[in-house]
Amino acid sequence: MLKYTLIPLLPFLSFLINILFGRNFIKDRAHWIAVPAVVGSFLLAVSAFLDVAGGRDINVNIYSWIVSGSFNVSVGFLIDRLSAIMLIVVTSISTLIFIYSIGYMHGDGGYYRFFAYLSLFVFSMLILVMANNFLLMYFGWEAVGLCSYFLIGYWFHKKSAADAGKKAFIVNRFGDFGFGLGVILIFLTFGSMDYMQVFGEAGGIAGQTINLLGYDVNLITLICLLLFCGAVGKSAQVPLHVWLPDAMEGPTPVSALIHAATMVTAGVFMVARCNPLFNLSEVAMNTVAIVGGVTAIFAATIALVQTDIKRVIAYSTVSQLGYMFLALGVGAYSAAIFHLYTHAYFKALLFLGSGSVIHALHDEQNMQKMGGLKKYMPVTYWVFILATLSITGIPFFSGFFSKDEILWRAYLAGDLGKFLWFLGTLAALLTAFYSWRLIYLTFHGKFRGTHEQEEHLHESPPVITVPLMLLAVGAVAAGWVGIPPIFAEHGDKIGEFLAPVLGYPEGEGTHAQEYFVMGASIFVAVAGWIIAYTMYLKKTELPQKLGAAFQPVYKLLFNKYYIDELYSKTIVQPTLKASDKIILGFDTYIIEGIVNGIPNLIGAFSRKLRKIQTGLLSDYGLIMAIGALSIIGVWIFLR
Amino acid sequence: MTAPQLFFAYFAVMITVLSLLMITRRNPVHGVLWMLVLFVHIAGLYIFLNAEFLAAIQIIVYAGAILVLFLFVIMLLNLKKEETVKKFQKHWLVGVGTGIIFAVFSVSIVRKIEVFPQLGKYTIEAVKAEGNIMTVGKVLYTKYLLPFEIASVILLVAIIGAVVLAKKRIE
Amino acid sequence: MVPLSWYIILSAVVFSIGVIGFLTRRNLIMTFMSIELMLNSVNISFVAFSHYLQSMRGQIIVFFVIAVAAAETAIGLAIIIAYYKNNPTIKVDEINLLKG
Amino acid sequence: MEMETTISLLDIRPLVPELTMICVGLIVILLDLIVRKKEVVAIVGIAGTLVALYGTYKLYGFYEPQSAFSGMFVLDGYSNFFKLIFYLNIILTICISFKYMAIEKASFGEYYALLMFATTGMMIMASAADLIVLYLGLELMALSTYILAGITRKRQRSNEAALKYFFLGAFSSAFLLYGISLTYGLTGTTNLREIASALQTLDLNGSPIMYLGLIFMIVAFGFKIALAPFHMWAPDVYEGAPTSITAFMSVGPKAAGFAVLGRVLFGAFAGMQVQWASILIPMAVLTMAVGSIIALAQTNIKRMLAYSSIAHAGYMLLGVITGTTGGLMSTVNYLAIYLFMNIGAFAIVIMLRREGFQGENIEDYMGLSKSHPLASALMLIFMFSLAGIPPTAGFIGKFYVFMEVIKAGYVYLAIIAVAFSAISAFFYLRVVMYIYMKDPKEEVVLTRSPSMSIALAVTAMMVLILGIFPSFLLNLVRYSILG
Repeated sequence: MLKYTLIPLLPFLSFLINILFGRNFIKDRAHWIAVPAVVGSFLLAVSAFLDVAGGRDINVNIYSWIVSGSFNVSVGFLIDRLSAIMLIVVTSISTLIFIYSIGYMHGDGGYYRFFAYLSLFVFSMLILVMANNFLLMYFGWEAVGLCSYFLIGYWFHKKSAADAGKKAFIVNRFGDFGFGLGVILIFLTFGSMDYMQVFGEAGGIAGQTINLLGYDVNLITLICLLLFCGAVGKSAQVPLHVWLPDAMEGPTPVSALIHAATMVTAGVFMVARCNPLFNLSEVAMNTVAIVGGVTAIFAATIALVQTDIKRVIAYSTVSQLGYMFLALGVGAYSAAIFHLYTHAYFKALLFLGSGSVIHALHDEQNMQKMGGLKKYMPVTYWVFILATLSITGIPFFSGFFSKDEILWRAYLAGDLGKFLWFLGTLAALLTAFYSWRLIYLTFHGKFRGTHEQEEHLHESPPVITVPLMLLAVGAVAAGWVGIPPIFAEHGDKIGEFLAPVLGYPEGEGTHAQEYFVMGASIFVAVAGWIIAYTMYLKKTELPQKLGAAFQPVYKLLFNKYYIDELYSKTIVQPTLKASDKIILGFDTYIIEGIVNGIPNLIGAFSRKLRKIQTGLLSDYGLIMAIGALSIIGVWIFLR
Repeated sequence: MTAPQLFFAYFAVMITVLSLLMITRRNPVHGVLWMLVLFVHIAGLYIFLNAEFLAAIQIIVYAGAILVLFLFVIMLLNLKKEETVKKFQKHWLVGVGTGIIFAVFSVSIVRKIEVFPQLGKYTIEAVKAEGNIMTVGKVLYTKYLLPFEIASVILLVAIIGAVVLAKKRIE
Repeated sequence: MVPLSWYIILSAVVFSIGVIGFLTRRNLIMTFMSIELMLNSVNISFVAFSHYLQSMRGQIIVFFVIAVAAAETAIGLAIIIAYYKNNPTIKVDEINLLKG
Repeated sequence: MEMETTISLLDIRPLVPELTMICVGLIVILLDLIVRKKEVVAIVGIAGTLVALYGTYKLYGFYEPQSAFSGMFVLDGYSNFFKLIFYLNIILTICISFKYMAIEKASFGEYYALLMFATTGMMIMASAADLIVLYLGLELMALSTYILAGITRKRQRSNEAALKYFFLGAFSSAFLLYGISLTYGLTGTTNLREIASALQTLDLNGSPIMYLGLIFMIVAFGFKIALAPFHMWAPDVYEGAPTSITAFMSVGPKAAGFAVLGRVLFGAFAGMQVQWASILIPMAVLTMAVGSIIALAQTNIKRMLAYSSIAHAGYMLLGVITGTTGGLMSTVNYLAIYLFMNIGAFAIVIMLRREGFQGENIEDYMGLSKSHPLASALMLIFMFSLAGIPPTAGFIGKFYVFMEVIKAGYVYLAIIAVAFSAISAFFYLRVVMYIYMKDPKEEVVLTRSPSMSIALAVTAMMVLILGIFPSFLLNLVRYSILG
């Protein structure tokens, strides 16, 4: 028992020690506390995983939070196959990112503070994952959010960072508002917060309705939609996605850990965890799927034109999260978790790689001012390539397997599914394009930065590159646990592993269909690559050298590309630009308008309203008297 | 109209008029004096309602103590300027309107009041037989002992409060 | 016989006059006296109820109300004096240091 | 209906805690004359409160219902639980006020005595089973707090606070009396239980006059609780009064107001639940709105906490609106939690006050974490709790109330309340942001004292413990109310 409790406890201890003694005693040695703690958690998580894989789920109540009459809430841990995988993902990536941070945050004024917050985050995330009831999950949910705001605004001297923290906070308020209500509604409906009890009794209330302002609403649908509200906020789905790109103001390890690999996937995890509820509500499922599909394509289009390297990756994260929700919405929970798991590695790798680049360029994030970094930073370059191959879904890299699984499941899921599959495939094309664009702008071509920067260009130290290489292994190989059955009998190990918790998705297609889906996604991945290649690499030496070696092929390709380019210059690009204007406009004016507008409106309202408080006795008396009169008037005369 | 009704009408009119006079005087001293007359009329009404003890208290405490305190403070503050400045607030019409609506509302609600629950045993004859003060005293010191004691603590607090707030303290 | 409602109406009217005084006067002392007026109006209705219910309770309450009013007056006037010592005004509309 | 009653000395027994408080209050005044060290006076005050607490606990057993003085005074779990809140309130207030009042040059015996008299008034209110006793208890409390608000009489702000509090308070008690008079006239009694039965036998539940009387009483209680639109005094008075008194006032009279509101509405007017709930619902919404929204624009932390206290009153009122015992329990529970988090927050505010420095602006908290990490961490805990973030006690308080509200069928009210509580997180976390994410403008020196440390330790511990192990409190509330 202690073993499992220690998993979240170790990071928490690290937080306590660092925050209490960091300022005066530990200072720059904070990692000596934090890294062993998180490594310990990782090892224990592995051991827990093995226990679970051995067929033993752990579900224990740690203590009774409330015992009072009919009001009973116990709190404890549930480690089943789903949370075991999450534990591995969270702790392994945390370990690597902690090590990376030693190098990356070296010399920062608040070194100990950084590790303290990061440890607190890991603790909260582990609580969120390991909870066996909604209450503890809610606690973890709020706590990861708070850590996230603090870490986004970590460099609070920068106004943009402080603003971004505030924005993340504001946007997440909208989502958490729904989530909190959902949790309360669950408790009232089931009289319990325990997952097992709630899920066990969910079937019994399937048809029940609740009267909301005169409308009869299906109870389960309402609960699911409220919970999903929280997921939309936390996992940055349309329309609450606006905070995530801004969150990149935080230090890069934070972006990698919190805003790519772990916290933002909490929404996906939560929906997967609540699958017995969601399964009962078709409306909720379709909502999830549509929001996911729309987000996938929407964020991808925005990523096309970003110039800030971290923002590209951030939009890419939003888009990939969209895929996960798409999968959840079509009932392919294990595919979503599979993608969550592979995505964690390659996206963390992309972020950390970009961090390495930014570090080398002394905090330059604009890709227009990069270029040609390949020869200065070979390790970073190659891990970037591997991560990109993975995210774009090139066969045999991990992203291929998980993305393909999602698209295949979507394809099988009726008419809506077909449509979503189309959206997903289109988004895959865009993904390939912007991912390679990022590579070409950053690593290829001539260096476009200042001369001074060029002189200081260097590969990052081993403390940074080693975690990158380890993550690269994950980015390449993580997907091999989910090989589609058509390639290998029992290849989909992760799907089968998760089946007891998440169920195995129904729907069988023919092999031909499956090959078609797979072929389509490979085709778009390659097509996106080629377009990016043409647009951003054509004029450099590399293609010319290649061209000289393979003259005839090159000619043919070149001509084709020429057409392609013409096409893209005349039609694609203007269309793209225009649509991006619209989409970006939608983003900046409408969504941001709402997200910032409501707080601003309330703020303005507040400043107006406080004028009522004139400070004059007789005015106060007048308001009291009028208040009493209105009560009398309304409730006695108008009754 | 019967005699008692005429009698009541006199008091009612006087009380209303005196109240209005009181709240409209520019000089607070005049206000206090009108209030004194008003309190005498209210005491008259109490006698009319067979509450002789309260009538006495009304004169002794209200007129004798409270109003004198008011006068004393007015003199202490020495408000000469008060004669020249506006006596009503800027938005006085709103206040008056609110008050009138208040009056209309409450009068229109309470004017139908005549619900009588089970009557008590203190009929006029019973009280007369024992004397009003005796009756009040008996009830006050038995059934209402607790409120009586609380009232004494309130008066104690008033003494302490007045001393704390208004006395000169040697620092 | 005078109907009970007459007394209660008188009480309501005088109460409203007190409210008007409280809301409109600039002089704190006058405002204070308006509150006393409100208390007196309530006393009228208490005594009237007491008479018509043939119960002693109303009279007892009035007794307490008068006691409390005396205490209230002492404290209120002390507060006014304390205020006046720091800021020599007793005009309601000039007392607005605290607002917003 | 009214009988001859004889009083024997034994009848005084239920009154022992109140009498203790009054006697100790008098002793404190006398002691002030002979003892030079004011610590002794304060400690006597605390000791006296503890004796009263022991009396409350020991007298008839905590939950045993008793009534005395011809049914005017009751002792039951409900009143005893509220008395517990009042005791803790005064003890914590004395702890945080000691050094502070010395700085304000107002640390003298009368201050402590008045705190004790005010507390006595609240205790009487909690035990009142008769409108006369209720009114007198309320006046005792109110008159004492008027004086306390103005006790730093050299400060114009303090004078002004006392002035406004007094005038509006007297205005509202006139309404209370009007309400009592109508109730008395219709039912022929002022005893709460007899009122309840009279409402049934005389069929008064639909009477507009009865309704008018009830509305007037709610106005007066709403004033004490600071419910909109009768809250107007609160921000000004909270800002102007000495901070320790602000802490005292923001809990004590509010709790006492809820005690009588609960007693009157559930005890006497239970039959009119539909009517009073329909009055209180818009008031609760307005209260939450006014409190949470105006607090956003505040720059003075005492004023911000004043609006926050208004908003919290709105949440608490929701429990009363349900009209169920569970709802009442959730309100009482919220009050107990609010006591700790609110006094804790004010304690930190007080620590910033030193000779020649007010420390009341939110900007004064900029970068506090750099110089005073512990105090900052405590403020963080209190702000989180006020914002209702788990695992602090504030969360369980809100959670319980919202749950009872939904259970009683007011789903939309819960949604509104959750929305306002989301808004309110902004201004609480703004303080945290100033503390942790800004650079200090000038060095802030904290005024420390042992008693302050004790108060902070107790409040912070309770906020955390009640958040993580709330069962103790919930059960206490449960047994207190259900008997």
